[in-house]
Amino acid sequence: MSVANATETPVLEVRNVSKRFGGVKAVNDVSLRVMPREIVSLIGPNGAGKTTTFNLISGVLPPSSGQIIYRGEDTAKLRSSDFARRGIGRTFQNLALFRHGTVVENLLVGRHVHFRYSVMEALAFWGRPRREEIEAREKVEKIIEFLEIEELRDKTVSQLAYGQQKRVELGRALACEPQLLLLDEIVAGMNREEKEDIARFTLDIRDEFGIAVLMIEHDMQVVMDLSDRVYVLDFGALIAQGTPAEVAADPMVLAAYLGEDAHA
Amino acid sequence: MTSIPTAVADTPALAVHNIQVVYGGAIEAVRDVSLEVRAGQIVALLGSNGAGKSTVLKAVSGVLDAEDGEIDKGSIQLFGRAIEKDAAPEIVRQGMVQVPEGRRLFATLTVEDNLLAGAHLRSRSELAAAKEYVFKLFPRLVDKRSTVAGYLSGGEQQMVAIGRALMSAPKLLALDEPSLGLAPLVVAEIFNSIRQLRDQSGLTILLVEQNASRALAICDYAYIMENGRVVLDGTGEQLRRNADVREFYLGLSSKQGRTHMKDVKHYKRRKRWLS
Amino acid sequence: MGYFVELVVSGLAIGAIYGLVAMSFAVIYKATGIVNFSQGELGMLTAYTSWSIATTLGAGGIATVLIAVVAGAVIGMLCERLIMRPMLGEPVLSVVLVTIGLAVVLRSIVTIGWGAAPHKFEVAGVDAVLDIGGMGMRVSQLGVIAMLAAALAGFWWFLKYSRFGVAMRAVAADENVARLMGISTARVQSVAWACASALAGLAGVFFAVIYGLSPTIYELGLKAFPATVLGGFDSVLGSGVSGLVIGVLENLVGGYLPSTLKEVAGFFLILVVLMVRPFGLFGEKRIERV
Amino acid sequence: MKSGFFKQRYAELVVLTDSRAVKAWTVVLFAALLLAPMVLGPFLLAHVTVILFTLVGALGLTVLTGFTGLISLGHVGFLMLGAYAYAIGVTRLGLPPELALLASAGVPALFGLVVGVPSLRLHGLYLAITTLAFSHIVSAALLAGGKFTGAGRGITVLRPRMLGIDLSSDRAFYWFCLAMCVLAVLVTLNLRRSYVGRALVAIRDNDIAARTMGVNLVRYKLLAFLISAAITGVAGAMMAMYISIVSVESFPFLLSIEALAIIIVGGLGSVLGAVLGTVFIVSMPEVFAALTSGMGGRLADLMTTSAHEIKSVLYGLAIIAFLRFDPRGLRGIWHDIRHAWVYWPLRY
Amino acid sequence: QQQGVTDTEIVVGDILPLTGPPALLGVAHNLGVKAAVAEVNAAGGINGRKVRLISEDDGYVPSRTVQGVRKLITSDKIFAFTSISGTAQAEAAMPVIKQAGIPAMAPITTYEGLYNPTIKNVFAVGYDMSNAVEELVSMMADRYPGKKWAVISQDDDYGENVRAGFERAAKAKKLQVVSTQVYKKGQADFSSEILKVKQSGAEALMAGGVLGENVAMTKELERIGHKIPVGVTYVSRVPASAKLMGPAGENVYTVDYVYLESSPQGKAFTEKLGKYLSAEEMPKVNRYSYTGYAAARALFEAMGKCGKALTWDCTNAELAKVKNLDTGVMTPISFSATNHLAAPKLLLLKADPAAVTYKAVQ
Ligand SMILES: Nc1ncnc2c1ncn2[C@@H]1O[C@H](COP(=O)(O)OP(=O)(O)OP(=O)(O)O)[C@@H](O)[C@H]1O
Ligand SMILES: Nc1ncnc2c1ncn2[C@@H]1O[C@H](COP(=O)(O)OP(=O)(O)OP(=O)(O)O)[C@@H](O)[C@H]1O
Ligand SMILES: [Mg+2]
Ligand SMILES: [Mg+2]
Repeated sequence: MSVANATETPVLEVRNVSKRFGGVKAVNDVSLRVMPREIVSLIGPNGAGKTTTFNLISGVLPPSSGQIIYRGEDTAKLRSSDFARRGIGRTFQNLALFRHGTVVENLLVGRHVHFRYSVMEALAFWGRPRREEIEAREKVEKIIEFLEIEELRDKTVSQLAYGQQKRVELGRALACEPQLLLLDEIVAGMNREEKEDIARFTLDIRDEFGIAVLMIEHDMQVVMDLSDRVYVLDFGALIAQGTPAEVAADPMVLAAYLGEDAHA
Repeated sequence: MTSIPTAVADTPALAVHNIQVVYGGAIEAVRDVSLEVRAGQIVALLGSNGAGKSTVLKAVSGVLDAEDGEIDKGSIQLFGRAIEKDAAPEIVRQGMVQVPEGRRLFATLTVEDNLLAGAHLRSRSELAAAKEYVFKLFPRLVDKRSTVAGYLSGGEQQMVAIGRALMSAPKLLALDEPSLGLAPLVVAEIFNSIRQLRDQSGLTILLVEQNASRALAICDYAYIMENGRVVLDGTGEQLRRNADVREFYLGLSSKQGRTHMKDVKHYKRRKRWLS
Repeated sequence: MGYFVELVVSGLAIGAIYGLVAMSFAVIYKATGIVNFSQGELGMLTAYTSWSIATTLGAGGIATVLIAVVAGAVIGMLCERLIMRPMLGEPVLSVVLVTIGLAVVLRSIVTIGWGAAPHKFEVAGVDAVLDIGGMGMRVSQLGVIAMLAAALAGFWWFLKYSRFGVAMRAVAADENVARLMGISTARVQSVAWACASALAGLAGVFFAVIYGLSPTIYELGLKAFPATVLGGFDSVLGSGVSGLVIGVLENLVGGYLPSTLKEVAGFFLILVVLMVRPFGLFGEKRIERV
Repeated sequence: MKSGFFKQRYAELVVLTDSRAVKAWTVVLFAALLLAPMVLGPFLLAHVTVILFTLVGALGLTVLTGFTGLISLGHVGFLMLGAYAYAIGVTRLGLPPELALLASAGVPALFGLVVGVPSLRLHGLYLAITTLAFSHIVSAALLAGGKFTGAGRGITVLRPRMLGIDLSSDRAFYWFCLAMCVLAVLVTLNLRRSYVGRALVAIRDNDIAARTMGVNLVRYKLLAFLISAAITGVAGAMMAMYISIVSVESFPFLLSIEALAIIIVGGLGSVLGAVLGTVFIVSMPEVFAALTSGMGGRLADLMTTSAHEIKSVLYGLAIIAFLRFDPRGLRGIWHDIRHAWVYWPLRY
Repeated sequence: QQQGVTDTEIVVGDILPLTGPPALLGVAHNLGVKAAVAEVNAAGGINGRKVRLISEDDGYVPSRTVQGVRKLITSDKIFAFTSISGTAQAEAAMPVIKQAGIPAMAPITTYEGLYNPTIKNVFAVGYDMSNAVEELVSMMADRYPGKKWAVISQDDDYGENVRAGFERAAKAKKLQVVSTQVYKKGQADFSSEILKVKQSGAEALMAGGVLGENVAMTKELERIGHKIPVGVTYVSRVPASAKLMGPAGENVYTVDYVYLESSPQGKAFTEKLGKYLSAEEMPKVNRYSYTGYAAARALFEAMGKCGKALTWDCTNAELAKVKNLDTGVMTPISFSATNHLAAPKLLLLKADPAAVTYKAVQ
């Protein structure tokens, strides 16, 4: 396992970023970095600004101030649809699947940026489009196998149970072949066994595909067991960072977030 | 609210007998499930994703029709009265309210209006006190009372969803994963409140939860569902001692306490429950 | 009286009719989240029904207004009960199409029942022209402006103080969860249809009194639609006011610019306003967050 | 029915259909359509011709509203532009009909881009009303166009010779419409199964998520307008050739509504739905006519002058009844029937 | 034997707007045709063959007209058309009708394309709207010399005819035109138009609306107290219009080529209709019933002349020979080989608010 190495360039570097919504400062002067092949967690109380930080990193919202550097490139100039092209994949806290599509279709949309054929070719659907579509299907089937959702393949996602949908979200993010994966409370709504599955997937994603992972999680077991490093947000600002053990012992984190019986 | 006459105290607050639920005329999501919730008890319903827990809750609240589902067989009694054919508002009037899965707030309404909508069946004079109660339970919402609910963070939304259901002063509260997306500190508070609601107001609670250790700690009785069936039931204490439950729901190995997530074996496959 | 003022005032009269219909669109939208394409037809059917009743009874002005409101409400409730109720909880576009089907049916019912020939909706005294500061206005025109004002005030009160207002918005936001909260969607929808149909009925009756009773009255629905958009689909009061705005605007454009521009003026205004406020002047913003 | 799991090669997953039955039926249907002019009388042939060009227009709307979820109340605007582009092309500019036909796709497509711009900011009904405004402006402009557009009079167009084939006979014109229609069906089917189509559907279901997957909303919304307008424009040209006159009166607002009715009754967002919807909506009045005339003079006596109005009441009620019966539209009914057929008597 | 003709029966057809608001015109017209059919059947039919009428509804939409015309010709196999719906509709249907060669009467609205150049099998009864307007404005200009004029017209082909006729009259009579306005079809409120008319100082108005529009214009004139003579086309001369205008109709003029209901000929016709139509149908009668009756009569006349061997060619030829046929609903009509437009004499009419009707002006 390759833990951050000082000379390596970070996959992601967030520098003094803030985001305001009207009067609310949802994110306040936050800086963080994710090194290659690292699993980093972002934790904090409800409404601390974690999801908003994800929204800034994945280009859903523009920051009010500060810089976000992804693999050496300032993302300020990118259009929001370019982030996926650059290799940032994410899942959504409140599920944002394409409800009327099947699981396979959702995953194929995840591969959107990898298609090269033109619109005109699409209308004819012969030659290159066919080849690319076949190739895409192959990749998608591999992800389905990897996530063990074969039996859901042709179901419409609106018919899936909550936890199943979360898995499809993960698959869709993976289909994009990202270099940085943002997971927003992916294990919420899963039981222990399923959490273990997701934990296993997350480790495999990092170890086998070499993808860096930044995750938001309220489940302390998952955070403690998987993360290389942890950042803690409260009221939009960073209040602590470090290894899981360091953070778990931090009195500020205990007071604001974990509570006394932190060692569940 | 506790004044359930002793004569009928023996009939459970909610009784589900052998129901079968079918979606779209073809997908059988729940098979032959029976369960009982006695007045003043907390009953937990556990199970993996897709086991059919939410479906059971939808069935007892009368909202299956919205998803093209129907109760094919079996019966449901709420306070001794058959409700399997009743529409949702009627069931609420009988005293059962559900906090639906995935929050489902009225996104365009403010937090306060969401709470008001929850109190639709109550008289005007009770509103202020009910709102106070919710704001005391979730102080985080006080600042946000006039924020449009759609803009709240996930956890804040969950708080509103629970608060909204409490506004109707139900006799029986059905909660679908109330701790979903809440910070540990808040989760602890929620479970405390749930316990308090039962102890102090005598509220009956049906709880679907993934946080098995907490759920089993506070419940009086629990059912475990797999693949649309109830496969195990017992008091919280009994289940916590069950080896399978310990391994699959609590993450405790028989030897050295909690298993580390990283140590989970790749070849481990989900165990099929017998029966 | 100046040309400008005359244009404005007569614009208010037709604008008040648009405003009433626009409000009726907004009421149903706000309560159920659908656009009722049969709104104009409801107004027309109410106008014809009221005409039959009023001429039989020999009703005067105020009685006619009451007849219009009651007839409108009853017709709205009937349509809701028979046609819309079974569609509760179905996909929005399917429900909208049902209202289009309803429109076709209502339109034909009117011609079957009353024929295609126009009639005069005679109410004693309302055709009289009053002299207001040197400018002639018909009693009926003043009446419809007053009606709009009353409707605006009434709905302002209703939405502000009635718990029903919150219930309506809850149903529009998420019908199924609203039911989970004990809100009877059927009742909300029924009330909304009654209110909307009464509003449209009022507009229809006044339109018929001023311009004659003919089976083209339903076009009023289409004419008022832009006003609803301008005000914001979910803003009942905004829609009412926007009706006036569009009425006046059309008259000013007709009065000062080439007359062909009159009809598209409203649309141009909408395009401009929507570019600045994509949810209408008073509408609620769409929630966009993940 | 699909036996989904047993695929040998990935290539089998991207074909339009893997069902033998569907393939066989398609061949039969196509052969029947090809031979129709030999069997059908002129009136029924004309009826099928109307279905064919209406279907092309419905497919245009399917791309915009069905796939992308952008509701259009101004579809008739594109239809009108296509018809006028063709008519002006052949009569005023003296273009060869083939080129004018291209123009009938190209001109609306350009306007589609313009109308698409508000879609970047507006949603739902607010967008719908701008498309409505667009169609009003188009008809106002055409009426104000003087001699060039024929103003209120319109332009008479004769059936052309295309690629050396004379289309003036009803049969030839039918085959021409059939060819265009098959082309339009294939194009929309292909679009739907390509990444472009998936991007459009993704925008409909969740535009923010689509953006995060790398779908450029600007590009794809405009593309949806462009493709939709082009297909619809061709339908307009076909309609112009059919009724042999283009005038603003031939394109009432009602056509926009009827187009929406077609795709909703059929089942939103699917090509099969558009086909079923078109057949249903176009044929229903004729079916009622046949029914009423079947009942003969008795009915006429019964209803005297209201017979035709009663027909339109029935038409409206039929739409309502269908949606009440199955809000997913005819496609939903179709799937249920197939489902029942395959699984009966084992229901689950 | 020609299609639509059997030993005992002749099938004829008409295509009209029978639903929706334009049904006001279509249904009434259809009743006139029905009465003519009933009348000829009561007299034993045409050379012993009974006439049967099939009516098709086009809702006043051109594409539906084409479809309906095809259906009547090829599926119902009618022998002839007694009527073809409005201008744009007729124009759309013309290629099909021309190609078929089926005898067709065009008595509802006429336009130049129908008779100039003459089409072998198409015969129009009535006036090109522009000519009627020209006549009306000229007659009014004679009555009210030296007035400044305004014209308001609809934005479609009908409005174009009104404008054309108005311009011709204005040129011939050297009228001073101070305001020309065009409104969009379907508009209801005319307050700005009328205020503009007043503002421009106009002292006479050609109101080119259909029905409700003209009523709205005259009522606006009354409201703002601008009492000027107004010309309207005969399209709006249906019973309700005088009533709708009420006292505002005081100065309203029109021309028409069918007799007034109150004239002796009109009364006789009403009596005749009473024999053949039901009680529910009678209230739907208006001037269009007169036109329908006249055209059907002319057609039957020609068919009758063909004897037992009834063919299209013969009927077309006989129609071209119709001379001074008195139908009783308008002045006698004639066609010739080079003139397929029968233009009966136009009468100047003035609204009579007191009697809620129109009366002839000498
Ligand atoms: N688009 C927005 N408009 C207005 N306020 C917003 C918006 N997005 C977020 N907020 C506010 O910003 C704060 C931070 O929200 P965020 O979703 O980032 O929290 P979070 O840390 O993800 O919390 P949770 O753990 O509950 O999901 C919240 O108070 C929320 O109400
Ligand atoms: N609307 C629907 N149509 C068809 N199938 C459905 C529908 N809703 C749920 N299902 C299916 O029913 C089964 C049970 O779903 P349910 O939502 O009850 O599970 P759950 O136990 O609540 O899971 P989770 O813990 O993930 O919320 C799942 O297999 C799901 O795919
Ligand atoms: Mg969050
Ligand atoms: Mg669930």
